[in-house]
Amino acid sequence: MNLILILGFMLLAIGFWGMLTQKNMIKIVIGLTIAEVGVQIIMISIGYIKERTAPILDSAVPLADAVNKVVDPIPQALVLTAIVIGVAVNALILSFIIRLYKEKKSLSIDDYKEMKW
Amino acid sequence: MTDVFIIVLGLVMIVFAILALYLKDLVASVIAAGVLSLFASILYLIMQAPDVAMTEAAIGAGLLTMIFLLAIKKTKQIEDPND
Amino acid sequence: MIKKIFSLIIIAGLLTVFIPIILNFSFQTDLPDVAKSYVEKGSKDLGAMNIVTAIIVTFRGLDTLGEVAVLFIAATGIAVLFRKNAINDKRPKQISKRDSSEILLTGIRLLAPVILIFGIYIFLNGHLSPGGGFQGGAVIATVVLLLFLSDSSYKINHKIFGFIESFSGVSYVIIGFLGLVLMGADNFLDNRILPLGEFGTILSAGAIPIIYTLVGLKVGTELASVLDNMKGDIE
Amino acid sequence: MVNIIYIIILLLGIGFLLPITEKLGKKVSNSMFFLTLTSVSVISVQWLYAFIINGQTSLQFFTAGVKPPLSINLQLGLSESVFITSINILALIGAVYLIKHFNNIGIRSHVLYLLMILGLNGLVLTRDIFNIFVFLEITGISTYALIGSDLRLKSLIASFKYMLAGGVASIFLLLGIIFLYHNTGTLNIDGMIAASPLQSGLKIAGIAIFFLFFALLIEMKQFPANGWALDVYEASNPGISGIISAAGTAAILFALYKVMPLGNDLWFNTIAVIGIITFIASNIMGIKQKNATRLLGYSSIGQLGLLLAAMGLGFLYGGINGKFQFIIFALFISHFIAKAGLFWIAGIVKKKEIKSWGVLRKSPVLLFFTGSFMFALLGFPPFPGFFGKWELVLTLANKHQFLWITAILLGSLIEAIYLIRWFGYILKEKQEENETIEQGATKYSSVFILGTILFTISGLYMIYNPITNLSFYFYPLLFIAFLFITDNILPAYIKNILSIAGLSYYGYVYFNQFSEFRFIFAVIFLAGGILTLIPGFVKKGKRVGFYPSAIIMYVGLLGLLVAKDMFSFFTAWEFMTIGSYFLIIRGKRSQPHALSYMLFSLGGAYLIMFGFALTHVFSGGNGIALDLLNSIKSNSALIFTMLAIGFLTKTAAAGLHIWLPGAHAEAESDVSPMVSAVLLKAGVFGLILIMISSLRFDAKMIIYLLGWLGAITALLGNLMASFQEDAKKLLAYSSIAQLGYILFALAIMSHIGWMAAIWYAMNHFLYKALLFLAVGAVVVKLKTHNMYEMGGLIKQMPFSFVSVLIGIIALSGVPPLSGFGGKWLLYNAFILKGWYLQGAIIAFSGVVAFLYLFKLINSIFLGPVKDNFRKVKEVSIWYLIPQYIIIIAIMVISAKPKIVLGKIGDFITSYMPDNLVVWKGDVASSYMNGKLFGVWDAPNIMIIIGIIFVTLLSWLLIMSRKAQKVEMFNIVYSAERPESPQTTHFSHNIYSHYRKALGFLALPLIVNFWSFIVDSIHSIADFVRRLYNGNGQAYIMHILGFMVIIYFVLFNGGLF
Repeated sequence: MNLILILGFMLLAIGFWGMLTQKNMIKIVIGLTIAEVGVQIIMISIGYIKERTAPILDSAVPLADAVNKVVDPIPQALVLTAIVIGVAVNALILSFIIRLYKEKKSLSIDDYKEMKW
Repeated sequence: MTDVFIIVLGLVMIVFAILALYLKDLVASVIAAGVLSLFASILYLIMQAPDVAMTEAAIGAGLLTMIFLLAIKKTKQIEDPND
Repeated sequence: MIKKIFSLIIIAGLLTVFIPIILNFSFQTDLPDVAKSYVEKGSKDLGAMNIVTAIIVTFRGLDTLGEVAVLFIAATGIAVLFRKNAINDKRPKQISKRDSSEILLTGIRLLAPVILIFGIYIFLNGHLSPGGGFQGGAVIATVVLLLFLSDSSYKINHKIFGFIESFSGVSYVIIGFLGLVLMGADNFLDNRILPLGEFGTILSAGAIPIIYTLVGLKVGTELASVLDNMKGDIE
Repeated sequence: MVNIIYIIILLLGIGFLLPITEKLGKKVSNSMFFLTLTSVSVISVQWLYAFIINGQTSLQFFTAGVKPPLSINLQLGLSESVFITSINILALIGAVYLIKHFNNIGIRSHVLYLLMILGLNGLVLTRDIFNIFVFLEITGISTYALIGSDLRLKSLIASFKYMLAGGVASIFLLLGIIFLYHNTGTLNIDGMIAASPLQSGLKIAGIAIFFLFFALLIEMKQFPANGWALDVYEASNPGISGIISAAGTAAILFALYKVMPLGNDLWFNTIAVIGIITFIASNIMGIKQKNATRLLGYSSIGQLGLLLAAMGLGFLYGGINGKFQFIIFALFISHFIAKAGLFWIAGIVKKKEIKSWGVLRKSPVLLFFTGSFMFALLGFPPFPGFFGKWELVLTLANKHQFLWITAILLGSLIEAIYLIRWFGYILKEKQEENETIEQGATKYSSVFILGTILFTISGLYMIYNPITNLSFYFYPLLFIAFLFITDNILPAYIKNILSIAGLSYYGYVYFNQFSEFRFIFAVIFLAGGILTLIPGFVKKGKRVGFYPSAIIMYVGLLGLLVAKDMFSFFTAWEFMTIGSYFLIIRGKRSQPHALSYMLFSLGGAYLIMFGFALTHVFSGGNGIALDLLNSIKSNSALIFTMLAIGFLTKTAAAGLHIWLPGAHAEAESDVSPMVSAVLLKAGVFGLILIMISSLRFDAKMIIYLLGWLGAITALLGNLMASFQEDAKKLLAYSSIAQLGYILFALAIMSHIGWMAAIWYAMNHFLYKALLFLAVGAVVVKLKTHNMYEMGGLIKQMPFSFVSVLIGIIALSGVPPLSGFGGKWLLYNAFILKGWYLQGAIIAFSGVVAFLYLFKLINSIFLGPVKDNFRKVKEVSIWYLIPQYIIIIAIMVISAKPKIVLGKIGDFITSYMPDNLVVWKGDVASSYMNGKLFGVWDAPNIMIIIGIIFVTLLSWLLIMSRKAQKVEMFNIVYSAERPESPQTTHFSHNIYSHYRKALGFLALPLIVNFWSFIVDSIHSIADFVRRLYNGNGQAYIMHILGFMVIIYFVLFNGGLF
């Protein structure tokens, strides 16, 4: 099951690759979201335990033996938070891109080099 | 069985990730990223994380894609070749 | 080109950082102690079926409060970026709406309440089944989105939305604060300020349903206002 | 005590509530906004009080009714309360500063601000690692929004780059957190530390910590992954930049501080290395920066690097104990207040170019605070950073980490280059008349409050510092503060009277307390101080800035003598440096010279500090008493050299002299004697101190070299003086030469040599004060420094003429005046020592001295009068009074040298018993191998020469009646127009022939050497800063590349 971890890291690398090579700012943000998905997958895979069920104590999971039946809920809680925060940040970044586009009519990150050195 | 499924799913996800980066039409690439998120939420379901799966589907795949699309609508859709 | 090569080198470097993790990684075989206590206490002490919800709303409630704050900040920031007095060009508004077909309009008008109720269902059942305030809120925001799609001149009522947003946020903080007042100095955000009720029913798990409802309302209105702001007036 | 969670409840609750209060009007929402910030500050101050005064111990606050690790807990201890108090108070003041800006944007900006403060508080308080992530995001995202909220293109771009960097950082933070969780099974920091993941032997733990630290390092804006941060500092509203730079830094630093124990020595070392590289690199790049806010950005990042380095070293060496907490806090609070203050001032000045900051002169209060903030950043006393830097250097020295000390001091010196240069621009750069700075009570009062806090904290440091008792400075500093406050009110003459009174009072108080050398130097400093203050009565108006600076200098000078321990000595040394810098920069064209003076002084001061630290270590590590200089056990030669070079920068020995001519010549006419006659002696005092100590160990070789250096300095100084056309520069070079004599005489290390040295020191004080006063007064009268524009002033200014005449006779060392005694002693000394070659140089340079001295009096007072100066009158009486007091003093010690020399000889004997000078009455005789070697009969020489002189003078006066009057153009070409007017002066370039012969000695080799160094630093800076090419994508690349570099270079690819 290392596969999922590998998938996560590959998505992370693809996302970073996109951030490094794409000129279009929206594409860069897409790269960032891909990398975030990668991290989230890695995080989930850490809580995963083979042949266990979701941490919801319904009829399928007897209360008494729940500890031995469910996967680790903590990473799930963390990922949930991380997803929401990530989306919030990305929405803000996109608004900035809209604003920048209004100023200069360009989506290329190379066109925004007003400040240097 | 699940291993095979995960491998296929993973390969598809990687393909969509690359598509999202390299499609010229921004709308298409945003959709590709959204599909990637959807697949991720399926993956979460397999990994026994229904809460995360729902969040990813509703917020990551749904809302964020809409926000992307709004952003594209307010800027421009096709990437300049010299960009 | 040079940039590409550099990027390639850096990504290769990153992969070499990652590879030892993959090679040395071993999956958990048993829950860590903390998780075990969560599973035990979440059901027993907090009365929540959904352990993730118990963690999010109560055990790690401070995180969630922060998370709500992040979303709130993002919505506020976006509102600041697209604030009215900032847009200098006073072009007459061009409404280039392609009138949606009557069927779509009616369909969405009919569908909207159903989806809304579905969203409410999700956050009300957060402690029983997957889902909760954030997911339910997102669903509620979808309703607004659909309304935008059907009618580009549709406007959300900022007064009501703003009020709900602030009200639910403040109430969330107050409920957390009640923990301090009613139960003691260490009980900020404790859900046990309300009776736990019967395990497995809607009105159980103390304040969790209320908190999740507030979160749902807040997230829903915030996301809606994000969408509204990004949609904007001009164009 | 209030539960600390109320801070979170208040900030968050009011933050959520504010948007709906908008309808109630601005007043309501603004008062809620301020009320919230105030109550949060009050809560934190209350806790701080409890911790400091009531000795409260560290507390835990839990949430959710369960104990950690199940729930998130907050910890509040002394350090937490210090940090949140700083943050919240700054936030409150910052809100006042920013309120107009916020009101323009609307209520939402208030909300963003409150939530940013919430994030910062949370970062400090929480003990849960994932909670750190959440609060980091809260801080980050509200900061992004605040930066972009003014919608200017630049701030939008900066914020965008910041968001990308922040996004990458949070990805790594999450990775680090989740793998640490995987390793330790907990998210609680204390639990994680207890689980000590690095000891688990798992490779993943190492990498997890690597990710975690790396993410925080990005947030700490470390070089080179910090291009985005510079843009942020440059572009955002300075009010917000100030908060980010101060409070943001504080919170993230603290977050890192909390997780640091997860790492091991390798990591601590790495963090320290990264920090110091950042410190040096960003200071170097700052040198090339002309944009004010971006420069502040460079400085901020540099300071962050220093803090990080100090923290890394603290953990590396013996854990983070009380001492390192003291150091970090001292460095931190200086940066915290000063950087916020400077950014805020930048928001008031609103000038992009640092050269245009001269407008600040329109507001003396702001100017004062700007200076204070800059000097606080540089770590001058009385500001906290000074104490921090001293302790840091001392502690590192104790651990034998000399490379670290070098790096830290080097970085600080480089930082001084641009800050002092900038301050020079502010003080001196020409400014358009109509330029103004923003007015407005809110911004001014914010800066004012911040400055007041800085001085309050500095005062507390001066009084309660654990290093040593600095109570000597209490009243002087109060007096200086009084002078500063009344500077714009009182007229100059009242301040002058007060200053003279103050110096006299201290003279009275300390008259009996000093012994031996200290007594002589006390006479020089105090009498010199009073004498050189007298001409100040000439000045009309208020003479703003002069008196505080002069008193700071004199307090420093006196402090040198009072100091019993090395730290007090160093404090005094720095006070003296600051004061003299402000005096020197008052001259019209002295800005660049003052800069080089300051840099050399600072370089010297750092060497002295380093030397003292080494003294502390190698004398056994017990205490810092100044007497430890006498009990250095090892490495004495190294320590001696360091201290010697440090002191030699002040005495301007050859090679370190290039600041002096400009600084002394361009200073005001009554400042030149202060800095030349009085100030230079501080270096001599230091040299004597270490020379005494060198008797206890073997430093013969170095002292021998110092002798050569003295001789060469004497020759070069005199040669350069001869080729000068500028009267004051001539005197300045002459000072260099005279200090060369003193150095040479000291290096002889014999009884008679030291007698010569101290005699020279006293005499140089007298005649150089005399000459600078006389020539300075003339220069003021004629409004030119150039001697070829003067001439024939003997009739208009007979009194000045007499002064100069006496001065040059004394200086040249011809009988009968005191200078002769010096020569007699010196020649005896080197012959007895057997230093013939050096002695020959000294003797030769004595001859050269005649050339310029003759030129001085000849071109100013003799010859034909220039037409435009025919109506010039004698200089003011206030200049003449001190001159004639000095003349009397010269006469007395010339006739009765034993009064002074006898005493000097007595106490030299206690160090060097080989007394070869025997006094009979006022007749001195020296003996070699028991035989009479030389005799100096001062009174009789005086009488004989006096008679000859009077005879000659009367003869001349009689003869001159018949003399033909030489008119200006009698000696000039007829009907020809000279190419340049100065060639018409009879004494212009009179030594051109000597120049042909000896000019090679005066080639600007040394100047070229120093400009080569400066140029190299500039080109390095220019090269390195190309890294920041402005492209946000490149900055992401830097971040990721930085990570790969740390991984492969610092950890050699194999982590733990």
